[in-house]
Amino acid sequence: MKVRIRLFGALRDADANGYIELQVPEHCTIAELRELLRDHLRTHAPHISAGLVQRSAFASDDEILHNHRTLPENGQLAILPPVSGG
Amino acid sequence: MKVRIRLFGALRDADANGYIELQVPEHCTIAELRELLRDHLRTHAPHISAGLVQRSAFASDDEILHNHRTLPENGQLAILPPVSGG
Amino acid sequence: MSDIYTAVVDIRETQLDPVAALDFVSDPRFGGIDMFIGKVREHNLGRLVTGISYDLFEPLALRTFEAIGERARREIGAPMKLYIAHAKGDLSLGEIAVIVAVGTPHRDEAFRACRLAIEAVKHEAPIWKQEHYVDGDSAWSEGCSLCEEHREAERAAPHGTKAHAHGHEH
Amino acid sequence: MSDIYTAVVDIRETQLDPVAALDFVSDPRFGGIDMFIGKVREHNLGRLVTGISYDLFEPLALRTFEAIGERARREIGAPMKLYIAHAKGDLSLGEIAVIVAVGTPHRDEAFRACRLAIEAVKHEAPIWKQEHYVDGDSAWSEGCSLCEEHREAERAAPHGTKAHAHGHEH
Repeated sequence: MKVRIRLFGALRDADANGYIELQVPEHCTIAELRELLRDHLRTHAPHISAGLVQRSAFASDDEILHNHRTLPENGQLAILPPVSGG
Repeated sequence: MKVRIRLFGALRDADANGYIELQVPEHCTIAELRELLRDHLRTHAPHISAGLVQRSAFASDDEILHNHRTLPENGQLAILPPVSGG
Repeated sequence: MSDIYTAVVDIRETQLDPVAALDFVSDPRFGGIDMFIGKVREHNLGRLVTGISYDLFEPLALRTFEAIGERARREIGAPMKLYIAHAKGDLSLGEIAVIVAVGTPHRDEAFRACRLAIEAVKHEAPIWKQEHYVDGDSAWSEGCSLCEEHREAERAAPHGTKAHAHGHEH
Repeated sequence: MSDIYTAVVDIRETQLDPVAALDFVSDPRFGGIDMFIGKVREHNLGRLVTGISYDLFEPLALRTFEAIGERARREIGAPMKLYIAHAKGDLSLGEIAVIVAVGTPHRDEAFRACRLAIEAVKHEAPIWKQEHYVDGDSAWSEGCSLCEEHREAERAAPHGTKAHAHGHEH
Protein backbone atom coordinates (compact mmCIF):
# COMPACT_ATOMS: atom_id res chain seq x y z
CA MET A 1 0.00 0.00 0.00
CA LYS A 2 1.00 3.61 -0.42
CA VAL A 3 1.27 5.85 2.65
CA ARG A 4 1.56 9.60 2.74
CA ILE A 5 3.51 10.97 5.68
CA ARG A 6 3.04 14.66 6.48
CA LEU A 7 6.12 16.51 7.66
CA PHE A 8 6.42 19.12 10.44
CA GLY A 9 9.04 21.26 12.11
CA ALA A 10 12.65 20.32 11.38
CA LEU A 11 11.47 17.39 9.25
CA ARG A 12 9.91 19.76 6.72
CA ASP A 13 13.43 20.02 5.32
CA ALA A 14 13.13 16.38 4.20
CA ASP A 15 10.81 17.26 1.31
CA ALA A 16 9.64 20.59 -0.03
CA ASN A 17 6.17 19.12 -0.73
CA GLY A 18 5.51 18.88 2.99
CA TYR A 19 5.00 15.13 2.79
CA ILE A 20 6.70 11.91 1.73
CA GLU A 21 5.00 9.05 -0.07
CA LEU A 22 6.24 5.50 0.48
CA GLN A 23 5.25 2.05 -0.76
CA VAL A 24 4.98 -0.22 2.26
CA PRO A 25 3.75 -3.80 2.92
CA GLU A 26 0.14 -4.32 4.03
CA HIS A 27 -0.14 -4.73 7.85
CA CYS A 28 3.12 -2.89 8.32
CA THR A 29 3.72 -1.73 11.90
CA ILE A 30 4.83 1.74 12.90
CA ALA A 31 8.23 0.30 13.90
CA GLU A 32 8.64 -1.12 10.39
CA LEU A 33 7.47 2.11 8.80
CA ARG A 34 10.08 3.99 10.82
CA GLU A 35 12.82 1.74 9.34
CA LEU A 36 11.49 2.24 5.82
CA LEU A 37 11.32 6.00 6.26
CA ARG A 38 14.87 6.08 7.61
CA ASP A 39 16.11 4.15 4.56
CA HIS A 40 14.21 6.50 2.27
CA LEU A 41 15.65 9.59 3.91
CA ARG A 42 19.19 8.21 3.89
CA THR A 43 18.92 8.22 0.07
CA HIS A 44 16.67 11.20 -0.64
CA ALA A 45 17.40 13.56 2.25
CA PRO A 46 20.80 12.65 3.69
CA HIS A 47 20.95 15.96 5.61
CA ILE A 48 18.18 14.68 7.94
CA SER A 49 19.68 12.89 10.95
CA ALA A 50 18.58 9.31 11.63
CA GLY A 51 18.46 10.27 15.32
CA LEU A 52 15.75 12.83 14.59
CA VAL A 53 13.57 10.17 12.94
CA GLN A 54 14.22 7.91 15.93
CA ARG A 55 13.02 10.59 18.33
CA SER A 56 9.93 11.38 16.24
CA ALA A 57 6.44 10.00 16.77
CA PHE A 58 3.96 8.92 14.12
CA ALA A 59 0.35 9.98 14.35
CA SER A 60 -3.02 9.95 12.66
CA ASP A 61 -5.21 13.06 12.86
CA ASP A 62 -6.60 11.60 16.06
CA GLU A 63 -3.75 10.14 18.07
CA ILE A 64 -0.12 9.21 18.45
CA LEU A 65 0.63 5.77 16.98
CA HIS A 66 3.27 3.90 18.97
CA ASN A 67 5.68 1.34 17.53
CA HIS A 68 3.46 -1.73 17.93
CA ARG A 69 0.51 -0.16 16.09
CA THR A 70 -0.34 -0.91 12.47
CA LEU A 71 -0.91 1.72 9.79
CA PRO A 72 -4.26 3.51 9.52
CA GLU A 73 -6.36 2.13 6.67
CA ASN A 74 -6.45 5.42 4.78
CA GLY A 75 -2.65 5.52 4.63
CA GLN A 76 -2.58 9.10 5.97
CA LEU A 77 0.05 9.72 8.62
CA ALA A 78 2.09 12.47 10.16
CA ILE A 79 5.58 12.30 11.58
CA LEU A 80 6.07 14.52 14.60
CA PRO A 81 9.58 15.52 15.61
CA PRO A 82 10.16 16.47 19.27
CA VAL A 83 7.69 19.24 20.11
CA SER A 84 8.45 22.76 21.32
CA GLY A 85 5.19 24.66 21.64
CA GLY A 86 4.37 27.61 23.85
CA MET B 1 -1.15 62.44 75.31
CA LYS B 2 -4.16 62.03 73.03
CA VAL B 3 -4.14 59.32 70.38
CA ARG B 4 -6.52 58.92 67.49
CA ILE B 5 -7.12 55.32 66.42
CA ARG B 6 -8.61 54.81 62.96
CA LEU B 7 -11.09 51.93 62.62
CA PHE B 8 -11.46 49.42 59.76
CA GLY B 9 -13.55 46.43 58.82
CA ALA B 10 -15.64 44.93 61.59
CA LEU B 11 -14.21 47.48 64.06
CA ARG B 12 -15.88 50.35 62.20
CA ASP B 13 -18.98 49.38 64.21
CA ALA B 14 -17.17 50.61 67.33
CA ASP B 15 -17.65 54.27 66.42
CA ALA B 16 -19.55 55.92 63.58
CA ASN B 17 -16.81 58.57 63.25
CA GLY B 18 -14.42 55.96 61.91
CA TYR B 19 -11.96 56.60 64.75
CA ILE B 20 -11.65 56.58 68.53
CA GLU B 21 -9.74 59.14 70.56
CA LEU B 22 -8.16 58.13 73.87
CA GLN B 23 -6.10 59.85 76.53
CA VAL B 24 -3.09 57.67 77.25
CA PRO B 25 0.13 58.02 79.33
CA GLU B 26 3.31 59.30 77.61
CA HIS B 27 5.62 56.40 76.51
CA CYS B 28 2.69 54.01 76.49
CA THR B 29 3.38 50.71 74.69
CA ILE B 30 1.10 49.11 72.14
CA ALA B 31 0.30 46.35 74.67
CA GLU B 32 -0.83 48.99 77.15
CA LEU B 33 -2.81 50.83 74.48
CA ARG B 34 -4.59 47.60 73.62
CA GLU B 35 -5.72 47.27 77.28
CA LEU B 36 -6.92 50.85 77.35
CA LEU B 37 -8.84 50.45 74.12
CA ARG B 38 -10.45 47.26 75.37
CA ASP B 39 -11.59 49.06 78.53
CA HIS B 40 -12.93 51.93 76.44
CA LEU B 41 -14.88 49.64 74.14
CA ARG B 42 -16.31 47.63 77.04
CA THR B 43 -18.02 50.85 78.13
CA HIS B 44 -18.71 52.64 74.84
CA ALA B 45 -19.18 49.79 72.36
CA PRO B 46 -20.09 46.67 74.34
CA HIS B 47 -21.19 44.87 71.10
CA ILE B 48 -17.51 44.69 70.02
CA SER B 49 -15.91 41.45 71.24
CA ALA B 50 -12.74 41.69 73.33
CA GLY B 51 -11.42 38.75 71.29
CA LEU B 52 -11.57 40.84 68.13
CA VAL B 53 -9.43 43.56 69.72
CA GLN B 54 -7.01 40.87 70.91
CA ARG B 55 -6.65 39.52 67.36
CA SER B 56 -6.20 43.01 65.86
CA ALA B 57 -2.91 44.70 65.06
CA PHE B 58 -2.00 48.35 65.57
CA ALA B 59 -0.23 50.23 62.82
CA SER B 60 1.09 53.60 61.74
CA ASP B 61 0.71 54.61 58.08
CA ASP B 62 4.06 52.89 57.48
CA GLU B 63 4.11 49.65 59.44
CA ILE B 64 2.55 47.24 61.89
CA LEU B 65 3.41 48.15 65.50
CA HIS B 66 3.82 45.08 67.66
CA ASN B 67 3.10 44.92 71.40
CA HIS B 68 6.53 46.03 72.61
CA ARG B 69 6.57 49.20 70.48
CA THR B 70 5.74 52.65 71.84
CA LEU B 71 3.22 55.01 70.30
CA PRO B 72 4.14 57.14 67.29
CA GLU B 73 4.87 60.73 68.27
CA ASN B 74 2.06 62.16 66.18
CA GLY B 75 -0.49 60.03 68.05
CA GLN B 76 -1.99 58.76 64.77
CA LEU B 77 -2.72 55.04 64.75
CA ALA B 78 -4.90 52.48 63.05
CA ILE B 79 -6.30 49.29 64.48
CA LEU B 80 -6.44 46.46 61.94
CA PRO B 81 -8.77 43.52 62.56
CA PRO B 82 -7.86 40.21 60.90
CA VAL B 83 -7.55 40.89 57.16
CA SER B 84 -9.52 39.31 54.32
CA GLY B 85 -8.43 40.91 51.05
CA GLY B 86 -8.56 39.47 47.56
CA MET C 1 10.41 51.27 41.85
CA SER C 2 9.43 51.42 38.20
CA ASP C 3 9.17 47.63 37.75
CA ILE C 4 6.53 47.33 40.44
CA TYR C 5 3.12 48.99 40.04
CA THR C 6 0.74 49.10 42.97
CA ALA C 7 -2.71 50.65 43.21
CA VAL C 8 -5.86 50.86 45.26
CA VAL C 9 -8.72 51.50 42.83
CA ASP C 10 -11.87 53.23 44.01
CA ILE C 11 -14.64 51.31 42.28
CA ARG C 12 -16.80 54.44 42.12
CA GLU C 13 -14.25 55.97 39.76
CA THR C 14 -13.10 53.08 37.60
CA GLN C 15 -12.89 49.30 37.31
CA LEU C 16 -9.72 47.25 37.63
CA ASP C 17 -8.21 46.71 34.19
CA PRO C 18 -6.57 43.41 33.21
CA VAL C 19 -5.31 44.88 29.93
CA ALA C 20 -3.46 47.66 31.76
CA ALA C 21 -1.93 45.00 34.00
CA LEU C 22 -0.73 42.95 31.02
CA ASP C 23 0.66 46.06 29.32
CA PHE C 24 2.58 47.00 32.44
CA VAL C 25 4.28 43.61 32.90
CA SER C 26 5.09 43.08 29.20
CA ASP C 27 8.72 43.52 28.21
CA PRO C 28 10.94 42.32 25.35
CA ARG C 29 12.97 40.37 27.92
CA PHE C 30 9.96 38.40 29.12
CA GLY C 31 8.55 35.21 27.64
CA GLY C 32 6.14 34.41 30.48
CA ILE C 33 3.27 36.36 32.02
CA ASP C 34 1.02 35.01 34.74
CA MET C 35 -2.01 36.98 35.87
CA PHE C 36 -4.37 36.20 38.71
CA ILE C 37 -7.79 37.88 38.83
CA GLY C 38 -10.05 37.62 41.86
CA LYS C 39 -13.73 38.29 41.26
CA VAL C 40 -16.85 38.47 43.39
CA ARG C 41 -18.51 35.06 43.14
CA GLU C 42 -22.12 34.27 43.86
CA HIS C 43 -21.63 31.71 46.62
CA ASN C 44 -19.51 31.70 49.74
CA LEU C 45 -19.72 29.06 52.46
CA GLY C 46 -23.12 28.07 51.13
CA ARG C 47 -24.68 31.56 51.12
CA LEU C 48 -25.83 33.46 48.02
CA VAL C 49 -23.73 36.60 47.67
CA THR C 50 -24.97 39.73 45.90
CA GLY C 51 -21.87 41.86 46.42
CA ILE C 52 -18.79 42.61 48.50
CA SER C 53 -17.64 45.86 50.09
CA TYR C 54 -13.88 46.28 50.49
CA ASP C 55 -12.43 48.51 53.18
CA LEU C 56 -8.69 49.32 52.94
CA PHE C 57 -6.14 51.18 55.03
CA GLU C 58 -4.66 52.70 51.90
CA PRO C 59 -1.21 54.02 52.85
CA LEU C 60 -0.23 50.78 54.55
CA ALA C 61 -1.88 48.65 51.85
CA LEU C 62 0.25 50.33 49.18
CA ARG C 63 3.41 49.92 51.28
CA THR C 64 2.52 46.27 51.83
CA PHE C 65 2.06 45.72 48.07
CA GLU C 66 5.48 47.29 47.43
CA ALA C 67 7.09 45.11 50.08
CA ILE C 68 5.44 42.03 48.58
CA GLY C 69 6.85 42.98 45.19
CA GLU C 70 10.35 43.31 46.58
CA ARG C 71 10.01 39.97 48.32
CA ALA C 72 8.85 38.30 45.10
CA ARG C 73 11.80 39.82 43.26
CA ARG C 74 14.27 38.41 45.83
CA GLU C 75 12.49 35.07 45.82
CA ILE C 76 12.64 34.42 42.07
CA GLY C 77 16.02 36.06 41.45
CA ALA C 78 15.22 37.05 37.85
CA PRO C 79 14.19 40.25 36.06
CA MET C 80 10.53 40.82 36.80
CA LYS C 81 7.70 43.32 36.43
CA LEU C 82 4.84 43.04 38.88
CA TYR C 83 1.42 44.70 39.03
CA ILE C 84 -0.82 44.61 42.09
CA ALA C 85 -4.16 46.42 42.16
CA HIS C 86 -6.98 45.99 44.67
CA ALA C 87 -10.48 47.41 44.52
CA LYS C 88 -12.01 49.59 47.23
CA GLY C 89 -15.73 50.15 47.73
CA ASP C 90 -18.88 48.25 46.84
CA LEU C 91 -18.47 45.53 44.20
CA SER C 92 -21.22 43.61 42.45
CA LEU C 93 -21.22 39.97 41.44
CA GLY C 94 -18.57 39.32 38.77
CA GLU C 95 -16.62 42.52 39.34
CA ILE C 96 -12.86 42.34 39.81
CA ALA C 97 -11.58 42.66 43.38
CA VAL C 98 -7.87 42.12 42.78
CA ILE C 99 -5.37 41.73 39.94
CA VAL C 100 -1.84 40.42 40.34
CA ALA C 101 0.20 40.15 37.13
CA VAL C 102 3.85 39.18 36.71
CA GLY C 103 6.17 39.19 33.70
CA THR C 104 9.47 37.26 33.81
CA PRO C 105 11.83 35.61 31.33
CA HIS C 106 10.42 32.11 31.93
CA ARG C 107 7.06 30.74 32.99
CA ASP C 108 8.08 29.06 36.22
CA GLU C 109 9.26 32.39 37.63
CA ALA C 110 6.02 34.08 36.59
CA PHE C 111 3.82 31.44 38.22
CA ARG C 112 5.85 31.41 41.43
CA ALA C 113 5.97 35.19 41.80
CA CYS C 114 2.25 35.57 41.01
CA ARG C 115 1.26 32.93 43.54
CA LEU C 116 3.55 34.33 46.20
CA ALA C 117 2.15 37.82 45.65
CA ILE C 118 -1.56 36.94 45.74
CA GLU C 119 -1.09 34.82 48.88
CA ALA C 120 0.73 37.70 50.56
CA VAL C 121 -1.95 40.22 49.48
CA LYS C 122 -4.63 38.00 51.01
CA HIS C 123 -2.78 37.28 54.26
CA GLU C 124 -0.84 40.46 54.94
CA ALA C 125 -2.43 43.53 53.35
CA PRO C 126 -4.76 45.68 55.48
CA ILE C 127 -7.93 44.92 53.52
CA TRP C 128 -11.33 43.86 54.84
CA LYS C 129 -14.19 42.22 53.02
CA GLN C 130 -17.85 42.56 53.93
CA GLU C 131 -20.13 40.15 52.12
CA HIS C 132 -23.71 41.06 51.30
CA TYR C 133 -26.19 38.22 50.99
CA VAL C 134 -29.37 37.80 49.01
CA ASP C 135 -31.41 37.76 52.25
CA GLY C 136 -30.25 41.33 53.04
CA ASP C 137 -27.79 40.24 55.71
CA SER C 138 -24.12 41.31 55.65
CA ALA C 139 -21.03 39.98 57.40
CA TRP C 140 -17.36 40.88 57.66
CA SER C 141 -15.28 37.86 56.65
CA GLU C 142 -13.29 35.90 59.15
CA GLY C 143 -9.76 36.96 58.47
CA CYS C 144 -6.10 36.51 59.09
CA SER C 145 -4.60 38.23 62.12
CA LEU C 146 -1.76 40.69 61.47
CA CYS C 147 -0.96 40.65 65.17
CA GLU C 148 2.32 38.80 65.65
CA GLU C 149 1.50 37.63 69.14
CA HIS C 150 -1.83 36.27 68.01
CA ARG C 151 -0.35 34.50 64.99
CA GLU C 152 2.06 32.69 67.25
CA ALA C 153 -0.73 31.61 69.57
CA GLU C 154 -2.64 30.29 66.53
CA ARG C 155 0.36 28.39 65.25
CA ALA C 156 0.79 26.69 68.62
CA ALA C 157 -2.85 25.52 68.74
CA PRO C 158 -4.08 22.45 66.83
CA HIS C 159 -6.51 23.11 63.98
CA GLY C 160 -8.15 19.81 63.21
CA THR C 161 -8.35 18.94 59.54
CA LYS C 162 -7.97 22.37 57.98
CA ALA C 163 -5.00 22.71 55.70
CA HIS C 164 -4.73 26.45 56.19
CA ALA C 165 -2.27 26.96 59.05
CA HIS C 166 -4.24 29.64 60.81
CA GLY C 167 -7.59 27.95 60.90
CA HIS C 168 -9.87 29.84 58.52
CA GLU C 169 -10.73 29.64 54.86
CA HIS C 170 -9.71 32.33 52.41
CA MET D 1 -17.48 20.50 25.64
CA SER D 2 -18.77 24.01 26.20
CA ASP D 3 -16.60 24.66 29.28
CA ILE D 4 -13.39 24.08 27.34
CA TYR D 5 -12.42 26.36 24.45
CA THR D 6 -9.51 25.40 22.21
CA ALA D 7 -8.11 27.18 19.19
CA VAL D 8 -5.22 27.41 16.78
CA VAL D 9 -4.99 31.02 15.64
CA ASP D 10 -3.44 31.90 12.30
CA ILE D 11 -1.41 34.99 13.04
CA ARG D 12 -1.96 36.30 9.49
CA GLU D 13 -5.66 36.60 10.29
CA THR D 14 -5.75 37.76 13.90
CA GLN D 15 -3.80 38.02 17.14
CA LEU D 16 -4.43 35.98 20.26
CA ASP D 17 -6.78 37.87 22.55
CA PRO D 18 -6.35 37.82 26.35
CA VAL D 19 -9.65 39.66 26.86
CA ALA D 20 -11.55 36.97 24.95
CA ALA D 21 -9.84 34.37 27.12
CA LEU D 22 -10.87 36.14 30.34
CA ASP D 23 -14.44 36.55 29.08
CA PHE D 24 -14.66 32.86 28.26
CA VAL D 25 -13.50 31.63 31.68
CA SER D 26 -15.55 34.14 33.72
CA ASP D 27 -18.61 32.77 35.50
CA PRO D 28 -20.72 33.81 38.50
CA ARG D 29 -19.58 30.61 40.23
CA PHE D 30 -15.90 31.49 39.94
CA GLY D 31 -13.86 33.66 42.28
CA GLY D 32 -10.45 32.84 40.81
CA ILE D 33 -9.00 33.23 37.31
CA ASP D 34 -5.43 32.43 36.40
CA MET D 35 -4.11 33.23 32.94
CA PHE D 36 -0.73 32.38 31.47
CA ILE D 37 0.49 34.24 28.38
CA GLY D 38 3.58 33.14 26.47
CA LYS D 39 5.23 35.80 24.32
CA VAL D 40 8.16 35.93 21.92
CA ARG D 41 11.11 37.24 23.92
CA GLU D 42 14.22 38.84 22.54
CA HIS D 43 16.80 36.42 23.94
CA ASN D 44 17.01 32.66 23.97
CA LEU D 45 20.04 30.73 25.14
CA GLY D 46 22.15 33.83 24.68
CA ARG D 47 21.06 34.64 21.09
CA LEU D 48 19.14 37.73 20.00
CA VAL D 49 15.76 36.64 18.63
CA THR D 50 13.81 38.68 16.06
CA GLY D 51 10.84 36.34 15.70
CA ILE D 52 9.48 32.83 15.96
CA SER D 53 7.62 30.72 13.40
CA TYR D 54 5.19 28.16 14.79
CA ASP D 55 4.28 25.05 12.85
CA LEU D 56 1.32 22.98 14.11
CA PHE D 57 -0.37 19.72 13.21
CA GLU D 58 -3.75 21.27 13.72
CA PRO D 59 -6.25 18.42 14.06
CA LEU D 60 -4.11 16.60 16.60
CA ALA D 61 -3.14 19.83 18.38
CA LEU D 62 -6.82 20.64 18.96
CA ARG D 63 -7.54 17.11 20.16
CA THR D 64 -4.55 17.34 22.49
CA PHE D 65 -5.80 20.66 23.93
CA GLU D 66 -9.22 19.07 24.56
CA ALA D 67 -7.63 16.08 26.27
CA ILE D 68 -5.51 18.39 28.42
CA GLY D 69 -8.66 20.24 29.45
CA GLU D 70 -10.39 17.02 30.47
CA ARG D 71 -7.32 15.95 32.43
CA ALA D 72 -7.21 19.31 34.25
CA ARG D 73 -10.90 18.97 35.10
CA ARG D 74 -10.35 15.52 36.61
CA GLU D 75 -7.24 16.69 38.43
CA ILE D 76 -8.82 19.65 40.23
CA GLY D 77 -12.25 18.09 40.79
CA ALA D 78 -14.12 21.41 40.77
CA PRO D 79 -16.23 23.35 38.28
CA MET D 80 -13.88 24.90 35.75
CA LYS D 81 -13.75 26.77 32.47
CA LEU D 82 -10.55 26.52 30.48
CA TYR D 83 -9.30 28.36 27.39
CA ILE D 84 -6.29 27.22 25.36
CA ALA D 85 -5.22 29.06 22.21
CA HIS D 86 -1.92 28.75 20.35
CA ALA D 87 -0.61 30.89 17.51
CA LYS D 88 0.41 29.53 14.13
CA GLY D 89 2.69 31.30 11.67
CA ASP D 90 5.37 33.97 11.92
CA LEU D 91 5.41 35.95 15.17
CA SER D 92 7.41 39.06 15.93
CA LEU D 93 9.08 40.02 19.17
CA GLY D 94 6.45 40.63 21.89
CA GLU D 95 3.60 38.89 20.08
CA ILE D 96 1.55 36.29 21.95
CA ALA D 97 2.32 32.64 21.17
CA VAL D 98 0.00 30.95 23.65
CA ILE D 99 -2.77 31.76 26.12
CA VAL D 100 -4.04 29.41 28.80
CA ALA D 101 -6.77 30.77 31.07
CA VAL D 102 -8.71 28.99 33.80
CA GLY D 103 -11.68 30.04 35.92
CA THR D 104 -12.59 28.08 39.07
CA PRO D 105 -14.35 28.72 42.39
CA HIS D 106 -11.07 29.22 44.32
CA ARG D 107 -7.61 30.42 43.40
CA ASP D 108 -5.64 27.27 44.21
CA GLU D 109 -7.67 25.31 41.65
CA ALA D 110 -7.14 28.00 39.02
CA PHE D 111 -3.37 28.10 39.53
CA ARG D 112 -3.04 24.32 39.51
CA ALA D 113 -5.16 23.80 36.40
CA CYS D 114 -3.44 26.61 34.51
CA ARG D 115 0.02 25.29 35.30
CA LEU D 116 -0.94 21.73 34.45
CA ALA D 117 -2.39 22.86 31.13
CA ILE D 118 0.53 25.01 29.97
CA GLU D 119 3.05 22.31 30.90
CA ALA D 120 1.03 19.77 28.92
CA VAL D 121 0.71 22.11 25.92
CA LYS D 122 4.47 22.56 25.89
CA HIS D 123 5.34 18.89 26.32
CA GLU D 124 2.57 17.06 24.49
CA ALA D 125 0.97 19.16 21.76
CA PRO D 126 2.25 18.75 18.16
CA ILE D 127 3.73 22.24 17.85
CA TRP D 128 7.18 23.25 16.60
CA LYS D 129 9.06 26.47 17.11
CA GLN D 130 11.62 27.89 14.69
CA GLU D 131 13.59 30.80 16.11
CA HIS D 132 14.92 33.56 13.87
CA TYR D 133 18.02 35.39 15.03
CA VAL D 134 19.32 38.88 14.43
CA ASP D 135 22.23 37.48 12.39
CA GLY D 136 19.77 36.02 9.83
CA ASP D 137 20.18 32.45 11.05
CA SER D 138 17.20 30.29 12.05
CA ALA D 139 16.88 27.10 14.08
CA TRP D 140 14.16 24.67 15.09
CA SER D 141 14.13 24.39 18.88
CA GLU D 142 15.29 21.27 20.61
CA GLY D 143 12.07 19.67 21.73
CA CYS D 144 10.33 17.03 23.72
CA SER D 145 9.89 13.62 22.08
CA LEU D 146 6.31 12.36 21.72
CA CYS D 147 7.68 8.92 20.95
CA GLU D 148 6.95 6.66 23.93
CA GLU D 149 9.92 4.39 23.34
CA HIS D 150 12.25 7.33 23.14
CA ARG D 151 10.85 8.95 26.29
CA GLU D 152 11.54 5.78 28.21
CA ALA D 153 15.10 5.62 26.95
CA GLU D 154 15.58 9.24 28.04
CA ARG D 155 14.17 8.57 31.47
CA ALA D 156 16.57 5.68 31.96
CA ALA D 157 19.62 7.79 31.06
CA PRO D 158 21.27 10.16 33.54
CA HIS D 159 21.00 13.87 32.72
CA GLY D 160 23.61 15.61 34.83
CA THR D 161 22.42 18.73 36.61
CA LYS D 162 19.38 19.64 34.52
CA ALA D 163 16.14 19.74 36.45
CA HIS D 164 13.97 19.00 33.42
CA ALA D 165 13.51 15.24 33.31
CA HIS D 166 14.08 14.87 29.59
CA GLY D 167 17.25 16.82 29.26
CA HIS D 168 16.39 19.99 27.37
CA GLU D 169 15.26 23.46 28.29
CA HIS D 170 11.80 24.74 27.42
